[in-house]
Amino acid sequence: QATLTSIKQKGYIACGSNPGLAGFGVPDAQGRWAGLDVDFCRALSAAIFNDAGKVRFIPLSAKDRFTALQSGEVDILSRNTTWSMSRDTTLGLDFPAINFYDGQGFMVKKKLGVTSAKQLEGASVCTQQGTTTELNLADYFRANKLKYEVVAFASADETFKAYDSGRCDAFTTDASGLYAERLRASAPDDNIVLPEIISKEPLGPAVRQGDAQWSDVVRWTHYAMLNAEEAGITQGNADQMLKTSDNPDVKRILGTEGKYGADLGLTGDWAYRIIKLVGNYGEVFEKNVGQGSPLKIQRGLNALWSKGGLQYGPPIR
Amino acid sequence: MTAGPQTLPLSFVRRDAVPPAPAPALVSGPLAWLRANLFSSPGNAALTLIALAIVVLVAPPLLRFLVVDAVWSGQNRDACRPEVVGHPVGACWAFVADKINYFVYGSYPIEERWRPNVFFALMALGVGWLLWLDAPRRDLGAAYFFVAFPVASFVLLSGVPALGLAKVPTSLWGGMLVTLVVSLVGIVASLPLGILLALGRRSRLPIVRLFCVIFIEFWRGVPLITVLFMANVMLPLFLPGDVSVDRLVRPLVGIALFSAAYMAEVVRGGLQAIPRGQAEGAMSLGLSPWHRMRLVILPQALRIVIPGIVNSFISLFKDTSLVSIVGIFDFIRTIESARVDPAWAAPTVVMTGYAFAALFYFVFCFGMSRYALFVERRLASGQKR
Amino acid sequence: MSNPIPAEARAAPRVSPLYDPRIRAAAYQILLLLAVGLAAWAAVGNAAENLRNARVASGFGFLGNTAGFDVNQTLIPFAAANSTYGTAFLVGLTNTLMVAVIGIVLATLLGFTVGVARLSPNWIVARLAGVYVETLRNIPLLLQLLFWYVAVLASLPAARDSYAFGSSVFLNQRGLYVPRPMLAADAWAIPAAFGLGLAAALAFAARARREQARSGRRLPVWSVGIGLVAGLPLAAWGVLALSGAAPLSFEVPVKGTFNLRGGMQLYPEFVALVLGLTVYTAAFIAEVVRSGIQAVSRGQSEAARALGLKPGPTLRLVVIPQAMRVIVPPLTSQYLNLTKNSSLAVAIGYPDLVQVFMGTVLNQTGQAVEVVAITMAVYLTISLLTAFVMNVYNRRVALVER
Amino acid sequence: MTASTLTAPATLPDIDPDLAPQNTSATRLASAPEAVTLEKVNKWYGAFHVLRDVDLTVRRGERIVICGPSGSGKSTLIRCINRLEEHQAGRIVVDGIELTNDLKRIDEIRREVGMVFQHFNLFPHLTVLENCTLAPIWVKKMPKAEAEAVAMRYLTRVKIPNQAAKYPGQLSGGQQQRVAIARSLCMSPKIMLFDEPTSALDPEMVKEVLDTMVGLADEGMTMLCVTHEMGFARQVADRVIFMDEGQIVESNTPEAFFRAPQHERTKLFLSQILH
Amino acid sequence: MTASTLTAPATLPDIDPDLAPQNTSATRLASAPEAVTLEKVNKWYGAFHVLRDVDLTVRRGERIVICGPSGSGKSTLIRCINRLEEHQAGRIVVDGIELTNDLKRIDEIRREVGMVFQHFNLFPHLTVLENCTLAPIWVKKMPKAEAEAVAMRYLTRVKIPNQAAKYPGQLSGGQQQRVAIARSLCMSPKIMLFDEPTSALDPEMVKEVLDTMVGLADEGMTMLCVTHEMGFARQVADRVIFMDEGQIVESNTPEAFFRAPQHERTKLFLSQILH
Ligand SMILES: Nc1ncnc2c1ncn2[C@@H]1O[C@H](COP(=O)(O)OP(=O)(O)OP(=O)(O)O)[C@@H](O)[C@H]1O
Ligand SMILES: Nc1ncnc2c1ncn2[C@@H]1O[C@H](COP(=O)(O)OP(=O)(O)OP(=O)(O)O)[C@@H](O)[C@H]1O
Ligand SMILES: [Mg+2]
Ligand SMILES: [Mg+2]
Repeated sequence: QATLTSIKQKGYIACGSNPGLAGFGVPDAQGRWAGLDVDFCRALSAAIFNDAGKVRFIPLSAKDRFTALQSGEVDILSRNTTWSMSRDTTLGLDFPAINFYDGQGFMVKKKLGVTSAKQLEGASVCTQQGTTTELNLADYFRANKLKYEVVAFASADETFKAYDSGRCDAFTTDASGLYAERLRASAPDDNIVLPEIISKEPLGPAVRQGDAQWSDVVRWTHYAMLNAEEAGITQGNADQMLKTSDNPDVKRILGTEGKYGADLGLTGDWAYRIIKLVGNYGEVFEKNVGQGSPLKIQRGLNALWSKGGLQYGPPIR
Repeated sequence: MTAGPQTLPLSFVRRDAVPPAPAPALVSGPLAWLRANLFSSPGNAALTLIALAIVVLVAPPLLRFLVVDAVWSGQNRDACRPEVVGHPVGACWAFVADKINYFVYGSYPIEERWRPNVFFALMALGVGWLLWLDAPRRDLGAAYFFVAFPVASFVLLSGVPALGLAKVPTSLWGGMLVTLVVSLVGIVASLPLGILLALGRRSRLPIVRLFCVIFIEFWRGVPLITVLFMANVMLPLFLPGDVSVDRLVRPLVGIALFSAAYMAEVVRGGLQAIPRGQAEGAMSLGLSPWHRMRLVILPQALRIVIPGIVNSFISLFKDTSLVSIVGIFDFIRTIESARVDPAWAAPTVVMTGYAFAALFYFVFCFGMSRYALFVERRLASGQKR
Repeated sequence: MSNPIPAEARAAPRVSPLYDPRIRAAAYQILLLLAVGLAAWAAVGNAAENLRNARVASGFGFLGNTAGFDVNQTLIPFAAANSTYGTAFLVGLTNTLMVAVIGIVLATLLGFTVGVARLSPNWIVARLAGVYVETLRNIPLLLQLLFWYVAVLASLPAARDSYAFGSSVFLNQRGLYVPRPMLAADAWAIPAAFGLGLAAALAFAARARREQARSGRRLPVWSVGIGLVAGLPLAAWGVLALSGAAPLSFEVPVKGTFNLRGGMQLYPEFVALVLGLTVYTAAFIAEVVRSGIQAVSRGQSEAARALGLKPGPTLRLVVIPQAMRVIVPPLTSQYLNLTKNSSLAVAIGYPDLVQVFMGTVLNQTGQAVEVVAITMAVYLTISLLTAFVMNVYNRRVALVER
Repeated sequence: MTASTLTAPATLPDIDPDLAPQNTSATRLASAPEAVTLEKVNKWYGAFHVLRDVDLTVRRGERIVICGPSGSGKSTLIRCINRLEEHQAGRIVVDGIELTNDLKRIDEIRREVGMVFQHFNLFPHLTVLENCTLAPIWVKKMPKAEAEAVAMRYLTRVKIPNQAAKYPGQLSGGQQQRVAIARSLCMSPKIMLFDEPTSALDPEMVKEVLDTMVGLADEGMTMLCVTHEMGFARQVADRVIFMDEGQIVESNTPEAFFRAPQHERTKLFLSQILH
Repeated sequence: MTASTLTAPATLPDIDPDLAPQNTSATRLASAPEAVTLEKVNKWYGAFHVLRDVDLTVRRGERIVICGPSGSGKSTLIRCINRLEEHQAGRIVVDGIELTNDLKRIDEIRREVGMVFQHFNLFPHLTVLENCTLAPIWVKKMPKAEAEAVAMRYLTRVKIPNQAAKYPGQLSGGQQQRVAIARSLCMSPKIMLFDEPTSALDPEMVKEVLDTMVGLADEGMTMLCVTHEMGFARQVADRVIFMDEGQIVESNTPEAFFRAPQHERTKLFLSQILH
């Protein structure tokens, strides 16, 4: 059964999310979710239902995320998952888009006086098991002929707690995660993130392989947000743009020209709904992880291509 | 007679009874008690000193931590930081007080928290009814506990919009609520299932017996945590693609099957203790096999194994803490996740969280084990009731 | 005297099939078979279809693939570069077994001590043991493990300010560091002497037994045995040392930038796991021991003492052999529990079977069904083997009754 | 052979063997319909042949005492009659119904046949009254009030109506056995089987149970009774059957049986029992 | 007071009280050395005064039967003699050695004093032979072969040499108690203590144990025996001692004791025991 159809039938999207990564997906004490990955699911919901709230978030640890997707328990895995070849080919997954270009980095205690990952000879490193991080770590130290000791934990929580309590000298995960986790340290300012990025970590939503329509919806939801940012459409000015703009790009995005939405299996104003109800990519980024958030992550690689970054939305036409 | 002056002649009759004398100080009284119980030999005295040393080493710091230096109120971590308050800080109970709602209900919506409260009350009623041996109509109690209460709880907790109760997805449940739900489901499901398995294992039908033996030995042979992983990861895989099972229900299934296997062995012990004559007596009265079981054998067998059942419930209750490993927000998990809250980052917060959790489990488990002991004694003394 | 049963005796007279117990029995069993078969068939079918839909690879081929991750505590060589998932499985298994064995030894020692203490005539000792048992038994193991790991870890100093015991033993948050003994090339004489001493001690014990049977005289088995076992290697070492060689050297841990280097390291995960398992299981073993000893009636030791046996031999020859029969079966199931409970390592990051195999390997390969099946099979095998051995033991020591 | 056997003659009035009990007259029974018929019944436990070609006809109203050395198959015989044990060859017809594997018939027969065990087998978790009403309510589907009325009648009959609310554990052995008898009677059985009903009792209690059984016999109940209480046999039995090695060795009226046993085994046995 | 007590007179030949047993003559014993001496022995359990000023001299070769109501302190008295219980005041001298807290002496005394318990207390995990050789081997340091020879001699003496390889659990109660006696004898004790050796036995088995004890007595063993087997007392005792409330109330030769008890308590007690 096509995923989109079943979603419409169910009336909600089952969204596999991180059980707690600040800025990407984290519930508060009342169970309200916030974050970049979470908002992506909201964007999907907006496109499909014209309501950003028809999402059920299902917290998944690194360990059970793929099986949850495979078994159909979630419709989409929007949980800072690295797109790698083996995952794409052997796990039966598809990665329609990359919503965050990341790379693995290290965090250490300031007082160690370490300024480069190359100085980590003989260090203990805490990492989360079952991640690409774990593999990259092994590669990096091997390539640089450094000795190290790995301490792996089942959940991100435990991993960071172990680092924070001094079990390890260094903590490694995707750079975005480093910033997010640092907020939870007992003394955030005592930790620094090392400059080295040791891997490419293209993070994005994943869906089951073999459902091209659903793949497209997910892919173009992301691109719509990128195109909106590029075209200057924001949550605030979307209504106004809808009425006043003559720019054909804008009109195509907002659905007043062409029938691109219908071709996706959605309504014509699908992208308008996303922007109106959730926002464009830049807005979502800044709100959740950028300057509007405690994480204060720079756009960097995630800036639009036109601003020197890698985020490049193929044209809607 | 050559007997000595004080010794007894061959023929002797006592004329004056010797009255009972009070014991010398070394035989009874506090001094004697001390001597007999603490200093009966040099080795024993040494042991006493060692034990006393342990007590002195452990008890005062423990007391100091838990009570004397403890912080009882405060709004955030400053209340529990020694450099802020200016004296050593023990347990940070203020932290527990601040988070207590989270520990009890998890993320259950605040405006709906009366529902868990009603659930707790219903549960207390059912447990009390069942455990109070002289309670009236305990058969009704059992029906209530094993049928009415689970249904009511389900309706209450997860909500039925038709009845005006908003749906509360299980992902919001947490804390003690989840711990209690998981263990109750464990016991409610495992008892009937365990009885069936126990009967099956004693069946004359070889295939039935074989299945039951394999089932029981399988679950008893693997660690619970692998069962939980399996339930979590593989259960959805074994179901048709479009059926999805709630994330809380999955470990519940695992726990229920797991504890059913243990329960089966407990019940089997009870069945074995019933003499054959009971079945024969029932048979000779013309009772059908089903009636025989239900009216004669099971009531007796279950009564005998109440302590065993309570004990396996204790294990079950403790084991529910493992669901936190597969990502269910049970009580332990809420403690774990609360303790990293930067707002409460203070040196003793971690210990306080664990101490609180330990206290919670201890009170429940110790209470139940005392209860089991009480029932056991009463059964032992009460062959005559 | 007893005729064989005639064949025709089995031929039952006409019975309505509906009420024939034999037919009913067959029907029930066929129904059960059908139900179970159907359920299994549906489950397997669903799994196959789900896996096919998900395009997940299946089969056990993955065990030969390169792992690509590191594990910090291994008993067998393991390296990210060239070790396979199969090796990772072995690493997990050996780690599990190591924890189990060490835990069992320690829990037995502690458990017997506490169990005996609970029966001590000394009031305070008995009470203390009682408090220990009641407290530890009634708190979930997981909580205890977390406590040992997190709380104890937190109270130890950072690697740079390790506690030093002498110049070669260090304790810090990364664990306990002790010197690693390094045998020189010609030091084979020392283990050889140890083996010799062991053999000699055993031979002496056997001779002592014969001697006692022959003349009633008892030779000092224990002192001579210990002397042989400990003395011979010492002597060998002395000879080697005098002859100028350095038979035994120690690699002393030294401070590096981050951690201590060299020496032997006991990881905190390992220590917490062993400690938690030991302390928890010992509480249960103590109860087993107590009930075992109490099962031997007072009359037994009174009878032995009335015969003139001293307390030592009374315990050794009369009480313990009887108590062991009661103790061993539940003790074994406690051992099994400990082994199974070692899977909680996953909560504190010790690389046991569940953590390495069911955790990392499962996630890197995605082959849930195979990995879970293998893991469960391992535990099941351990359990069934133990149960089998226990049954044999029980049959051998069962008291002979009329 | 045990103390109770030895003391039994003392607890029952000794009956002059010449003074035949009032109702042994064979004529009364000859015309009565058959209650139990055994034809060439054989039974094995594994390879052990417990019952060998046992033939026995019990007429309605007849009272039979079975005796014989331990292990001779007395209990087995009695238990075959209400199918607590299965026989492998031959026919057993009880009250006109042949015992086969048919579960329905077995249930019917068990309703017609009451059984009293050596060890009472009362249900300890039920009161005396509940013990008695259990089967009427669940097997006969009798209303509870009626079942209780019936039960009280029979409890009165065995002289313990005032114990109705107690639990079996609170009663003496003799009282328990009388409850067991009352419990059987509540199903209004046509035939009563007794398997050494007094041998687990302390000597003082034997008499009260035997008295109850004598009362039953006087009312004309069909009875098969395994017992070594020879006083009882003399007083009430129409026939005494002696079993040995799974066979019926001798069968006779009590006076003939005790006065002039025919078979060697019987003589030997009686010489041990009586003195 | 129990069944065994009641039947005991039947199991031992009744002895005419006028016909004194061959060896009660006080003269034979008067000159014998003292085997056990108790002087003003007092003992408390907590605040409860169990033994009150007990004085008793047992001469070598003397056979003493102790009787009295339950709880009167008989067992306690006997157990004080081999120091299974500690006394708190007075002196106990056994075979010339005074019982003090000196462990070495206690061990010596226990070697000289054999004890047979009511519940046999055989070691169930050892064969009969091993039960008998355990103490000789470990306490007397006897070679195994010799210990086994001794054990077989005593087992033959108590008439069960053919049970040597069995385990206690396989024997009847009477056989077990005889093994217990043999086990004590294997240490060649000078004094034997018996604490109600027959009261846990079925009536049929009492006789075989009593026979064994009579045999021992005939050989001149010093014996202190707590028992209610009055037949035994009459047949073998040199003296019967009656205890009540921790005191020795009456002491006399059996014939005098049974024929004319002096003390009120004794009379009452005997009237309950005998009939
Ligand atoms: N379930 C059984 N399996 C095998 N043999 C049995 C079984 N029940 C009884 N027996 C044997 O069958 C024989 C007859 O047993 P049964 O109980 O009928 O004897 P009995 O005449 O009632 O003896 P008793 O006077 O001791 O009660 C005995 O040898 C007994 O050992
Ligand atoms: N260990 C003990 N602690 C306290 N009181 C005890 C103990 N052992 C015995 N007693 C009490 O001492 C009293 C004498 O006991 P003892 O066993 O010597 O009596 P007895 O004459 O042998 O009685 P019986 O005929 O019942 O064996 C009894 O009242 C008993 O309850
Ligand atoms: Mg019988
Ligand atoms: Mg006594």
